[in-house]
Amino acid sequence: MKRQVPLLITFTVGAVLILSTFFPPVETMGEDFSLYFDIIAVFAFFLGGGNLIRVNSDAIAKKKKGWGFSMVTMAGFFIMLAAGLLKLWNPGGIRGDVAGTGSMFQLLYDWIFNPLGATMYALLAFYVASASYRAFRAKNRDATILLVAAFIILLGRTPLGVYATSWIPESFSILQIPNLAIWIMSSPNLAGQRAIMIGIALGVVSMSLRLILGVERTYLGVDSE
Amino acid sequence: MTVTRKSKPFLTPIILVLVFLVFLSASLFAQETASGISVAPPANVVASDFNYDRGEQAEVRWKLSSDDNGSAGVIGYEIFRAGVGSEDFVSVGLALPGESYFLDKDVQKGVGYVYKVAALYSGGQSFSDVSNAVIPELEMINWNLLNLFIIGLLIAASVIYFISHAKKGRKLFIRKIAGLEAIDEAIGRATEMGRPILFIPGINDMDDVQTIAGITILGRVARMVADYDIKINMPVSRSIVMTTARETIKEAYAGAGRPDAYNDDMVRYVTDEQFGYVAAVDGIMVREKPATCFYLGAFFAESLILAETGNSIGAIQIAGTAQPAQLPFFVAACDYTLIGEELFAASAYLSNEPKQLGSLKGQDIGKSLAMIIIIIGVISATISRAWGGSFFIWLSEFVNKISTIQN
Amino acid sequence: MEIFGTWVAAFLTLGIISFLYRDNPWYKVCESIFVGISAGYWFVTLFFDNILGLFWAGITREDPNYMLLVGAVLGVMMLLRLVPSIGWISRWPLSFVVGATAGFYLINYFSSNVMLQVSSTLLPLLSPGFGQPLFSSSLYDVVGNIIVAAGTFTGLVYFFFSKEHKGAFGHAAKIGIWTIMITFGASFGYTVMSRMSLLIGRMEFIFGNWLGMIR
Amino acid sequence: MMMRKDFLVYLAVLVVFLLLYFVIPKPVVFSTAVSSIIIGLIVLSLIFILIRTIRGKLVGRRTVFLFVGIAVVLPFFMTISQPIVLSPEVKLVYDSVSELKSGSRVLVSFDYDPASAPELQPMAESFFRLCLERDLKIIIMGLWPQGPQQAELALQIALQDPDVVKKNLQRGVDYVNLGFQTGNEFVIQRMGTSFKSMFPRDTRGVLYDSIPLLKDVSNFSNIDYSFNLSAGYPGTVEWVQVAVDRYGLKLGTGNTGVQATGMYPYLRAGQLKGLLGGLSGAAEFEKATNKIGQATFYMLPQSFSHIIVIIFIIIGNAAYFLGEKKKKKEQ
Repeated sequence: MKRQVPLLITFTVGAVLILSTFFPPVETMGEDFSLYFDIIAVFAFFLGGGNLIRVNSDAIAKKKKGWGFSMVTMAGFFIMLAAGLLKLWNPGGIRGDVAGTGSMFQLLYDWIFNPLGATMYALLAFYVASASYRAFRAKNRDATILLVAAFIILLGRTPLGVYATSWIPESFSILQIPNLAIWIMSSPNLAGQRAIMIGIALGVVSMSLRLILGVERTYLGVDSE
Repeated sequence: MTVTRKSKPFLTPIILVLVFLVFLSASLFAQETASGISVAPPANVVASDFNYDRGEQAEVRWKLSSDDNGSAGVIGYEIFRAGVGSEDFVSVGLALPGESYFLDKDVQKGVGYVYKVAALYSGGQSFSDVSNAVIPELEMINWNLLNLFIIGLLIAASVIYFISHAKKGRKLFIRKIAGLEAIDEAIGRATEMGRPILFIPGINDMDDVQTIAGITILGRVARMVADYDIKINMPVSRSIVMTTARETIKEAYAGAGRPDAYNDDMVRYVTDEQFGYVAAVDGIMVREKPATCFYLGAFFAESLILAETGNSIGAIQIAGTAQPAQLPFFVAACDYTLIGEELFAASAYLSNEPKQLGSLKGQDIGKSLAMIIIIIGVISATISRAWGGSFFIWLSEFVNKISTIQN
Repeated sequence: MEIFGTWVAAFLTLGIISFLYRDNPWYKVCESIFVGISAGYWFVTLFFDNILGLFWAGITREDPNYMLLVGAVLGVMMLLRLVPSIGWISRWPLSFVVGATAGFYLINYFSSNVMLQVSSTLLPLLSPGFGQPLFSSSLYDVVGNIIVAAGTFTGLVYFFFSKEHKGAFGHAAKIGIWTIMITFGASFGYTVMSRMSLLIGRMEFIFGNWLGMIR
Repeated sequence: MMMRKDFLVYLAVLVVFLLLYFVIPKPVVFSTAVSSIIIGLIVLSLIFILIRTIRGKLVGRRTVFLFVGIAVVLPFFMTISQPIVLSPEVKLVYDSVSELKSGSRVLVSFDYDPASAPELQPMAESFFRLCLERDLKIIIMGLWPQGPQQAELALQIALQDPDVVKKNLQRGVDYVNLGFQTGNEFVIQRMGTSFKSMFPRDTRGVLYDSIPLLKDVSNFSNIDYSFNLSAGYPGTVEWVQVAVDRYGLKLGTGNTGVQATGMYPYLRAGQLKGLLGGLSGAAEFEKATNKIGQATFYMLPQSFSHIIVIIFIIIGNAAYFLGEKKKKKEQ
């Protein structure tokens, strides 16, 4: 019972979705299933949110290392919920638009959520530089090709590249860095992208079949029944 | 069956006048010569049901008006529709000069329609006679996708064949995948150093096949972790991934005969927000200093933040994703990287079960099919372009037809 | 009021950047705030978009879509995981999700990634497109087409599982991995630039909006 | 005790930023002389690092971070200009828009969040400015929750442009924002048959049918050109797979740098009518619409940070090769 039914569900749902693309009357079934998923995801959030609260309140109760920071997380979580669900400090009141101008929810978004997200994203500028410094060593032929291609594209996409090779005569204009960069992007890069995309699609096909046929079932955790 | 009227009767005359005015104003700028003289109407208008849809589309074709010769005689075509037997024609769309096809998308199934096309010129419209009646029907099977169905069937059949074929115990040769061979070494290192393993299943939810691939690999990794009694730490950014991962790890510990060693806190929900999750994982990495980091699933911009921080604490890093844009970062910053397809092959590769390995062989069939089509297609296209030869032209058209999807 | 907001944002921005030097209390505070606020934000957004906007609106509009109840039932089953005795029921919605994902991805990935990419690789090597006369294409196009066709072909060879990379097959695979390495190098080089602009945006916030030092 | 050391560092940082905030004269502008001195100093210190690396003393990751910070911040205050070359894929977007006759409808989809704004916001602003100048009708929607908010910001800036202000365009007649809709690529699929089913109201709550601009707009076939600003999933790939492949929509796109590389296959296969890639794509587009904006201002710090990355790659390779030679000498 615990094992057969889930595998049966996966099989029927998967097979129905695959076949539905070939029969217009049920063509849009894939769309409806994605709506069901969105609803399941919201219900599941209670498990996630519940775990976040339990882990942090546990840390506070047992005064584990860094329990002060758990208090900060809990405070942030509940303030945001209050500002969003109960629309506290929201000029429109309970009827108002949740992210209406001037609402606490919008303020928290603009002053805290947005700058933190943008700054974490901006850390990538530092990490890209340190990764280039450390990893781009011409230690073998593959790494050298990767380094040379990155070098040309890096130069080609900035005015820097224009300076460096503007002296090359018009007849060999392909050798000018910007044109070379464009050629690399549209030929070898295109070929590599295609090979990877075709590979991925075939990997997805084989994985999906393994899942639907129940050959791969570790996600259900049913190894030993 | 009465013809269903559009719910907004007063709107249609306004649209008609407005469209007419727009054309009138546009045509004022046409050369002086064409003003006032009417043009020949389009001929033999044919309406037909759009094949293989839910009956909500109808096609209209017509022969171009003889004055449509690019010298600003005809400035476009307007398509009108009316219910069968009624004279109340409504404008449903416009077509550019030179076009002789129009797809009417908001028709109702089972309702009869007739069409009429007007060639528009600066002086006005010259109407064609009314087309045949058409009743858009729902077709059960979309035959346009026949080639997709056959090729898909072929590959699925090859995967299934090799899965069942493998059951008979034939040894299948599968090439070594560096990233997967390194898993034992990576976990061994964690045992020596007595430090935890960090497993990141990507930031997408269970509705992404890359996350499912990550979870299936987790099943194998967790089994080894249970055997060697190392601590596994798995912060996740999605609730369903949390419950699935707990289920998988609990089973791995049960399978290793140590059900009591498992506890739910190994898998912890952090936040759904991409960069909030990355900030928390960076904190965990720097504070708990895991010996080995696994990044297996769907990753986006945050891939390099994780990989560089993991590198700064000296951990062995094994990454795998099917996001082409993120692969270069993992290749640059991690010790081993599973490139696209290798992520999906990982669970089969690690299981070493014949039927799982069989599916990899099926994938190779798909690749060889793609390679054969590319060879035939390219050669036949080159020859047919270079020296003609009806066979090659037919061949290159055929290969092109079977590999493109007409929708 | 706006000034206060800018100071808060500046405090958090510098706190995150301090992580580059080393992990410190300032970063830990920013991290905890971010985790708490973002978890709350996503639950509120999911609640208004999916429960009210999608589920409730779908049920209570004129021709209600009762199939949405299937989603709600599966959602509740997922929650039953909290009840140890019938916790196993949560496997049903999970297998529904996995089955739906597998079924949907299989066809979509196959038709878009395989069929389309293969069909656009079928280029004639000596002239750019169908119908153009022979040798009307420049060297640029001819070489480009040859590289695209050969690169895609050898790339696929590299990904082959069931054949050792030896002999002619090995050479083809070697060319394949070279093409893939050029692809990775190209997108890495292309991306370095875009990452820098993110930092430029943040630094403009600190030195421009906050400190007002930029003209 | 560790806490006191942290405390002192934080105090110092606070003092520095209070000084910058209250004391020093603003705005800070370095004359060309001062700028070249600073550049000279940076180059000198980099050469010094190269020499130390050759002698075998490797530089840590924090030095790289420091130089990246300097390379991004100092150019804000410098006075130097630089040439920008227009690439074909950027020109294709500009040409596609300029070919449209006035009154044609342009669908602009916002699939990114504030984190990718530095690259995509300048594109949105200059694209809106170009469309409004050419009297095109703009329909905005987004597949990311924060997308339509980013659209409003860009719209306000484009509307204040002198050439656009005098047309006093109104919401609902010349432009409309239909807001966000959840469902990723299925939203595009539904839009293929009917926009209204996915966007019953615009962001101001006005019903779809009572928006004059959308009177005869039911689906993609009534859209003359579409521009998609995308930073990931859902984004351009889904728009190409559904809107272009299935409904034949004419689509141009603005992508973040990392996404742009994956779009070349679609550009080559003719599915995309133009592509703006990363910040330099935005700067090139600003040059095409000859309106210098944010992207061009960013290009100087960008070039500096590029040079720093290139130099550190060279230094890194120098360290590797010399390490290799030393090993060979010892064997």
